[in-house]
Amino acid sequence: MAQTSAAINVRISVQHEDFDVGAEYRKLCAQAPGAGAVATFCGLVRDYYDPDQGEAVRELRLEHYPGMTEKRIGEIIAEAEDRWQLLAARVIHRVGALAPGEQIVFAGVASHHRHEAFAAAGFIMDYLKSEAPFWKKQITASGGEWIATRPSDARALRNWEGR
Amino acid sequence: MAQTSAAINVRISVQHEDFDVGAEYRKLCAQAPGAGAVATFCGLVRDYYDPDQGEAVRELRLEHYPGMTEKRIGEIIAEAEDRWQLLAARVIHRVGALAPGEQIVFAGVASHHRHEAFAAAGFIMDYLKSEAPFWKKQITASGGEWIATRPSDARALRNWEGR
Amino acid sequence: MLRIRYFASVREAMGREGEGMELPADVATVADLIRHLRATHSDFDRLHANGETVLAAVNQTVAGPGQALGEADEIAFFPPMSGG
Amino acid sequence: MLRIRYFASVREAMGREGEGMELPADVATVADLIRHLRATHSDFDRLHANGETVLAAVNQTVAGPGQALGEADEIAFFPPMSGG
Repeated sequence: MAQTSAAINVRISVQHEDFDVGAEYRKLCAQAPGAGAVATFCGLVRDYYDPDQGEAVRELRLEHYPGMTEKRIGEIIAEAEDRWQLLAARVIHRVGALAPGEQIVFAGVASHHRHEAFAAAGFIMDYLKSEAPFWKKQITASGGEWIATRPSDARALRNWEGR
Repeated sequence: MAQTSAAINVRISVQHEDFDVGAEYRKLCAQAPGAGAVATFCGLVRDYYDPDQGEAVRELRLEHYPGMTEKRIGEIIAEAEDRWQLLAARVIHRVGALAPGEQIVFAGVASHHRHEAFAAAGFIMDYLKSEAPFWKKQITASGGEWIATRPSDARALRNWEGR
Repeated sequence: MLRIRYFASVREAMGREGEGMELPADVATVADLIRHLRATHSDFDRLHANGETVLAAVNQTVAGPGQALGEADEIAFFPPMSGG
Repeated sequence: MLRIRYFASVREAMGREGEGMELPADVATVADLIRHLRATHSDFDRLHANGETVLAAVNQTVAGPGQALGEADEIAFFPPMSGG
């Protein structure tokens, strides 16, 4: 599943398959000739989500709302384009069953200058966390539990709203 | 040239050779088992540095102060470690003659959470720009010119000092 | 026909992924539909009674309780999102 | 023996990468050395007269004008850094 913007190169994928960060970086460079800065972020499945619980995560199951997911991520990237001058953006989010250590999400941005690339990649990740329709269930020895939004994720959005 | 910190995996290189962002990303992941977040930044040689000048850059020549460069970058990473909980950090800075579009600098950070990884990578880049002893000379059709620090780079450091 | 979809913990509580429904005569908004579903589905009522946060999206955009609902709309119910 | 190194535009202006020097009797600080070099090297004097920003590092750490200098120190002069 991919969406394209006329203004800049935007590619969005929601997929079961793993992805190659190096290949994604090279594609961003190729799509943004003249770029001076490429920022990437990759999220990995941690082996715990609630440190107080103390139980190791065996598996993370990711569910999403097909259609709305791609739409909302496209809107988030468009909002980033309104704020910063971007040349290319790429988001990949995996769904299905993932083991600890596996790659779960990728956000990459090419821009003229580093502050724009960093800010846009951080912005996209913050909104992806709280506003794209994904849900995570962690499976431990004692069963499965849906992961609640963290208060720090809500605070992260308020920081952007203030700017 | 590499420097190692006992606390976390820190690797610093100043080199003529190009580097492979994908391979650097994979090494960061391998060095930081349990990491939830890996942020990377790659700077590329732009084909102009002063948009008002309007002249295309043919080549960028990078000079550095061997020894002091690695020392100062190590200090910058140590300052980032004081501020955020990091698992691994990698900085590569190229020197010598580079053509537009070539990779010039890489900063990658692995951490538990995304805000730490993003902040540390941004912090390292901001200080690298203004406090690591590198100098850039751009070569255009009309000759060579040393690139002055941009006022925005000095402002970037003041932002970190305020926190 | 209104298309209703359930995701994540709401899907599990409802025991189904969704359902189709002729728009009831007394349902004009998201809040009306929630009231209707609580009255007719004990599992949906229990979610709300337990104080779970249940969000709604109409035609794939997050919607508040006052949002109007039409015959051909798609409405989804789900817990707060947790991507990334 | 004091080791002096020049980088970037300072190196180009001086026409050399550095030099060794017995610490002059009247040089105790970075400011003293700058005064001494301006008096003995017209190229070094011209840089300062032109208002160029010249930074100094003593033993590979950026140093202010009051920093003390010793016999075995390494001192470098260079323009503001521009890495990345």
